[in-house]
Amino acid sequence: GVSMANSDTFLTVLRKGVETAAAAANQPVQIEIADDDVSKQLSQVQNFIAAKVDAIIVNAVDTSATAPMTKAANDAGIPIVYVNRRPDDVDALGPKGAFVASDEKDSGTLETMEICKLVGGKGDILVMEGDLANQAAVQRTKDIHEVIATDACKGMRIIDEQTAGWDPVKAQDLMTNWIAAGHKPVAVIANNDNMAIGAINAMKAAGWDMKTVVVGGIDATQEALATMKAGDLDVTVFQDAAGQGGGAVKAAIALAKGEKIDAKIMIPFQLVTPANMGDFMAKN
Amino acid sequence: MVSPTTMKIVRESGAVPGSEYLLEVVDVRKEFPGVVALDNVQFKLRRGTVHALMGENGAGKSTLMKIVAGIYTPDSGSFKLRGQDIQLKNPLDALENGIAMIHQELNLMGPMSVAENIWIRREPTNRFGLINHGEMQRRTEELFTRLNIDIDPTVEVRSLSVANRQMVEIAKAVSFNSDVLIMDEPTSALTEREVDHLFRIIRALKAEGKGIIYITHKMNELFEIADEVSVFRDGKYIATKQSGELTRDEIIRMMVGRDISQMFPKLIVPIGDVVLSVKNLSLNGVFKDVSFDVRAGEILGIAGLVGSGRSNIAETIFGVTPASAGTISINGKEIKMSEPAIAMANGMAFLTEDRKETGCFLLLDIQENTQIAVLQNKYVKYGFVQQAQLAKDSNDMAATLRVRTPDMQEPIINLSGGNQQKVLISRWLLTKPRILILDEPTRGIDVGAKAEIHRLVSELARDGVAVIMISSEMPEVLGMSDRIMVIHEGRVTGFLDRSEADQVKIMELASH
Amino acid sequence: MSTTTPETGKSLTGITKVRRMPPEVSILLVLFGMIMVFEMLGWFKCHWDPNSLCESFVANKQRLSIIVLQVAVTGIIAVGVTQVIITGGVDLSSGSMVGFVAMVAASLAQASTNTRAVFLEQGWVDLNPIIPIVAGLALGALLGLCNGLLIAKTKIPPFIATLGMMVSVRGLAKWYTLGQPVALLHERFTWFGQSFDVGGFPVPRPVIVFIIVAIICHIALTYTRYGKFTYAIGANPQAARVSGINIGNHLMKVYAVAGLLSGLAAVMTAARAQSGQPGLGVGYELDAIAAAVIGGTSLAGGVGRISGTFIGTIILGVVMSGFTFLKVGAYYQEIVKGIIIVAAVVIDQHRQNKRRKTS
Amino acid sequence: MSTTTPETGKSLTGITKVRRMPPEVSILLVLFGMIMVFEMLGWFKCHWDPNSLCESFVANKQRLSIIVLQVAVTGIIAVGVTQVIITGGVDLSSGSMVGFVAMVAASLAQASTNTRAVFLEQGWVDLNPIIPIVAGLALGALLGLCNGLLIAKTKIPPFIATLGMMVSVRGLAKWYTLGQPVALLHERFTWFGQSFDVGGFPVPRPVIVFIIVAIICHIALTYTRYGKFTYAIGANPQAARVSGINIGNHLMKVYAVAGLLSGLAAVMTAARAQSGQPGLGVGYELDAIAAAVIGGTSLAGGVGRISGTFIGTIILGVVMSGFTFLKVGAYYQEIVKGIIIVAAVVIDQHRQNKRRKTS
Ligand SMILES: Nc1ncnc2c1ncn2[C@@H]1O[C@H](COP(=O)(O)OP(=O)(O)OP(=O)(O)O)[C@@H](O)[C@H]1O
Ligand SMILES: Nc1ncnc2c1ncn2[C@@H]1O[C@H](COP(=O)(O)OP(=O)(O)OP(=O)(O)O)[C@@H](O)[C@H]1O
Ligand SMILES: [Mg+2]
Ligand SMILES: [Mg+2]
Repeated sequence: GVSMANSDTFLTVLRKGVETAAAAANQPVQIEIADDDVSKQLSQVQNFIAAKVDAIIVNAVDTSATAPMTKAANDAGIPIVYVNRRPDDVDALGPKGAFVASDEKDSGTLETMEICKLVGGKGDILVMEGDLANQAAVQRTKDIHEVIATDACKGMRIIDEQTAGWDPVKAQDLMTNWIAAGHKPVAVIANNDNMAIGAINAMKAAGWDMKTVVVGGIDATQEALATMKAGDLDVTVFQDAAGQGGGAVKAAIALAKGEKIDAKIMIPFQLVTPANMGDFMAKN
Repeated sequence: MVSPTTMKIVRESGAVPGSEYLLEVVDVRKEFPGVVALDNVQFKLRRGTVHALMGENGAGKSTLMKIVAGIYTPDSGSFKLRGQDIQLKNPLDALENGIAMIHQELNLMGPMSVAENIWIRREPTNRFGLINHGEMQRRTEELFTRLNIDIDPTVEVRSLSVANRQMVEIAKAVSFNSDVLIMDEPTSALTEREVDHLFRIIRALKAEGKGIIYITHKMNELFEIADEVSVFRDGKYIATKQSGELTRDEIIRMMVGRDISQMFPKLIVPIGDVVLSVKNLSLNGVFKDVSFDVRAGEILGIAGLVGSGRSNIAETIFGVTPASAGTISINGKEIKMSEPAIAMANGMAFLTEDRKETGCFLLLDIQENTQIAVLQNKYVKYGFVQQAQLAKDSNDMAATLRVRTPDMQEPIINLSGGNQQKVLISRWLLTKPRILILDEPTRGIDVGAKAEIHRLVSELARDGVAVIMISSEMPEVLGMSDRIMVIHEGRVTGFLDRSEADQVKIMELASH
Repeated sequence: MSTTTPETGKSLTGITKVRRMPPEVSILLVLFGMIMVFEMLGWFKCHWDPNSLCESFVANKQRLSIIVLQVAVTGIIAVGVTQVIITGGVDLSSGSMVGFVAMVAASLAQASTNTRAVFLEQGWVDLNPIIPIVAGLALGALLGLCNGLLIAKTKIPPFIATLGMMVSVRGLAKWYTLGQPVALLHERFTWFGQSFDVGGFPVPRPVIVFIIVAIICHIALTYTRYGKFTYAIGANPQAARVSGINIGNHLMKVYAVAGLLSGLAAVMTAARAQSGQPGLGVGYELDAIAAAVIGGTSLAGGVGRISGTFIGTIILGVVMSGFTFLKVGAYYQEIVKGIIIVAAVVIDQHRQNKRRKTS
Repeated sequence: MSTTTPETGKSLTGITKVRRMPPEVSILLVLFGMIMVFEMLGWFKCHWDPNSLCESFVANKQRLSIIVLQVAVTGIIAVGVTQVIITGGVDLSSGSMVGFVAMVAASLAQASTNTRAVFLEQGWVDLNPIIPIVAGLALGALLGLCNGLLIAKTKIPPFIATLGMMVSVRGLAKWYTLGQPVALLHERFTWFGQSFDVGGFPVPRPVIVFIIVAIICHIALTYTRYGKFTYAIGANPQAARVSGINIGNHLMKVYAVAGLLSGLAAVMTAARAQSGQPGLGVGYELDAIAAAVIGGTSLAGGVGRISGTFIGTIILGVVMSGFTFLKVGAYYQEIVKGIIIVAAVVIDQHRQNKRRKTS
């Protein structure tokens, strides 16, 4: 059984990774989507337990709410593997627990540090947040603030910070509103690529020269890479979704077989810029 | 000025101050946008009397009563209850001070049972404060036997026929056993039998020293039950007289301000050939084997007691409730009446019995209410409505029926009951039907307009329209019909020709 | 708010004598039918595809308990919203209330082990679980009262009043900790979200709460004036008013009760999730309304019963578990779920009409 | 709801005539009031905090166009849902329809440059933009017709029918490409989402479409039989039926129209987003309903006008832009938005009652 936090672009790729890996090991998988609802995810896990699945893979909606799921699985003696997001109770996963993830903190940090470098550590910037009820959004925004607090980037100033709920159209409208408000940022930092692209569309519509403004996103989606190729998007962050999915399945199968495995598998984020984008074209 | 609550306590203590009048209304004024509903009117109610209110549709009767019952607050004027000045802020004040009202437009809670409707807010409770349904049931049956009403207290009110709902309203009002009982056209949906019974109830209450305010448009009732009569015209108070010292014509003159023939003599016209022919029509559980013909120019009256099934028969003929058996043919051609649209396509029109439920579009204005039916086939080009022409014609129609309103854009909900009825009639007359079915057509309509409507119907008949008229008003049925079909418990018990028909014969057939 | 089309062939006076047979019966049959279907499908499945373990759908302790557990919270809300709908209103704000109240309750239920506890400075950690619970209920009732006040005093449609609350309160939930989830709650609090064991049968406490709430409200609606007024107002406000009912006051009560129950639902959710999330409860309002309507409550007002809502809620639970049981793909689940919601109502209504006709 | 101008029709009796302003007047005032407020707040702000650039709220080409642009899609949906609400129904499925239809339209509008285009094998790339547009409209109308059929044939409440559709269609949107977004659309298609320039004033095409749609539907509702029947059904279904209106058929038309407009909205969204995402349109249905109700449409049915809905939509747009204009913190925006929605309706209703009294 697999429970995914939601079905956004990135996690869809991860899910694909799970499916392919499972198919390879001809291990049937049952995938559920929790629509970013913690208690729904908990229910799904309990349903899996009731259905006596071989192992459970969880892409946690919220890494601070994984304890009950871990407990439920442990009590039922079913292996549980957390994927993509590092659970807070990582040290309490027990013998039949593991995680294959990357530390959400890195993504926002990598993105912002690169942008800071590109703009020479100073200038007005605009921040586009994802859905504020969503942990990733809050975390990534926090990273942005932390980076800007560092000496290297002190010169940067956030003139406004608004949410566009991960939505490209909302992002486009928000950006247009900013343009209308007369903001002239040196950089726009978005919590994900969808919004970054929305912002780019708006700026182009307003006739801005994309050379003059740095735009960053996260996820390195196909569209994002294409936009980067066109020279509009400057920074994005890649996370090996497919790889994580596959890794999770392997770990799950191993645990189910009762084999002993390393319970902590970290898969780092990787910065993507026009320079190295070629390496990622095929990956997502 | 005493507060309603003190007054309530006084009343409950039983210490009734011996003032001559139960109720005195002085110089009350009420305006609605564009309408002065009440223009400094007076009204006094004696204990132990029945006081009738008369007036044309829109004269302000219901408005005055709604003020008395605490539903509207007057713009100005004073109000004495048992000699005490008092101001009722809401219906609850009125109820607690012994004023109960039967509303002209039925005000019941459809999905709730008859018992629940009657005892709402006064449900008997056991010592844990929980409602004792058995007790409530018992009280209802008790009440019904006293008023000799035959309705199952457990059925939902929405499943009752209009007349039965009317009876429930009456029972509810009586159950308050209040000192002042207001009846706003309680008999508009009742037949003679229930009316007689209602009068017996009223006399009993009168004997207990209660005061009854009785609004009606039926003259004969007036002389039978009323002690005093107050007449209103266009929101103005005209006069109060002992009913004994008045004649019909005097009252009408006071109401209308001019003389009019209060009963229109039916035109005798040549009867054509059969237009509508009904054979063994049945609807499970409601009526059975109904067969009759209606000819061009003929007015077929349908008489019967309440709940005899007259309305249901009409509904079935018009395709509202498809029949379970039997045939309906128009001009010899059999037609499957499954939808009103089909009936209309075949030149039928049907004025329903329940104005509020199935007649008015309360939120829409008079214009819309008048034109909706005719739009089916006339006044429309390429889907667009010929508004100008339509407005003119509806306006003329409204003028002929003397609808009392500022203009055709007034929401119909603001019209008085009778005026709403007039609008509905003009809706169907506009469609120029060849078969016209009228269910209680003059329900709540004043004498003047009633004569007007009778004239129109009779002229339609002259022009070859076949008319079916359901009416609970004997004089109307007898006066207008060429033939009368009598229904008893869903079965045709006989036909009477205009020549032979009379009250007694009808009653015999109607109640076996 | 919803005028359903009048049934063709239904008499204007309505020629139907309504039998006193409880309307739940038909919806109960729908529920059983549904369970049967899953049972059979599972049976076929197990015979066709080899690597699926053959087991019964309902005869499974864990599943029985999760079926109800996963909808217990929705159910508690549904019980409240049923009363609102009976008055002819609707409550869209319950989902957001769950989010906000859960945050507040959780923030008062944190353990001192949490170095980033919201009220650490104030030393409000390891508090007696009564405090977050009472706070949650009170806050819920308060928010509900706001709904009631808006509707009673300003006479704006409940839909818009509660829609506004839905947006604002969700905003409050996010603002409360600026989006940060509240975690590491004290187990004296999370205890309420757990199950206890009765002869090897896991009984979740939220389910117990749900059942108790349902029973109390059922009695209140059927045997008290509060109930009668609720029905009367929904059936015909005008008539209710002339019968001396103070509509405004009563509506405030009803919405406050609904709010209180949303608060309770929120506390249960937080206890179960062992954390508070600003995103909690998104869409619960629609599930709750669906449960009520499936259970026979009419959005036109004046009609509805808690017993029906209870069954309606269980139906939703059965659907969710049924999907996992049959291993229905995530994408088909939503598609089918929508169909099932509609089907349940259609079947129920169809049966009821049939019964009327034949009576 | 009175559809002929007050002037026609001679006064029938001696009664003084009522002066009737169209109900929009009061809501229009609300709109102006709101703009004034933002204007003033902006003025104060610029005087107090130094590093905020001082500029007018409305006297700003880009802002004027974005105010309307960002709600054009919602507006197109609102025009459809207004008609549905007038019949006494409601449509919760429009948001999901936007999601699904956008996916389908986008998948037919992909450029050959996209190596992973959905229909690459079939060679359906670089198609004439008419194809995705027509497909989108047709699909929308079809889905709307499903709503209509459900409601007309099964007599279930519109709320539940469209709720079911909402869930199912959202499922379809995700299933269509298994969650994958559809990107890299041909600019002959995205052209429809762009603005063109009129004397230095950016005019977005979606706005033009919105205005045209609004005008057409306003005429249809006010001057055609279709409109009259729509109002009649909402005002009193039983009476409508007895007046010879085939309610079932008419409802199907209305819901099909609503669906068609949702389809149009979807196409516009896809053209703007230059991609199709299964998550598009979430929550649009509520915004649309809010716009209609703010504009004076009554959820009880029988009352409402497109002109009002239009203004209601603009109000929503003004609110959004106003927030960014004043740099209201993200967390407060939602809180305030809810309050404003309610306030708008309250003020409007209050004014209307006052006018009624004093006229
Ligand atoms: N709520 C209202 N708004 C506007 N006008 C109203 C309202 N209620 C009544 N009126 C007007 O006040 C006048 C008196 O109405 P009322 O109902 O008292 O007449 P009535 O004497 O009861 O007539 P009927 O015999 O037909 O019942 C009518 O012209 C009516 O149009
Ligand atoms: N909805 C209903 N449920 C049960 N019985 C009904 C319903 N409507 C009408 N009836 C019964 O059907 C019979 C016919 O009702 P109907 O209204 O046609 O009688 P009627 O002769 O028109 O009397 P009136 O119209 O004066 O009430 C009556 O017994 C009535 O009580
Ligand atoms: Mg009257
Ligand atoms: Mg009748």
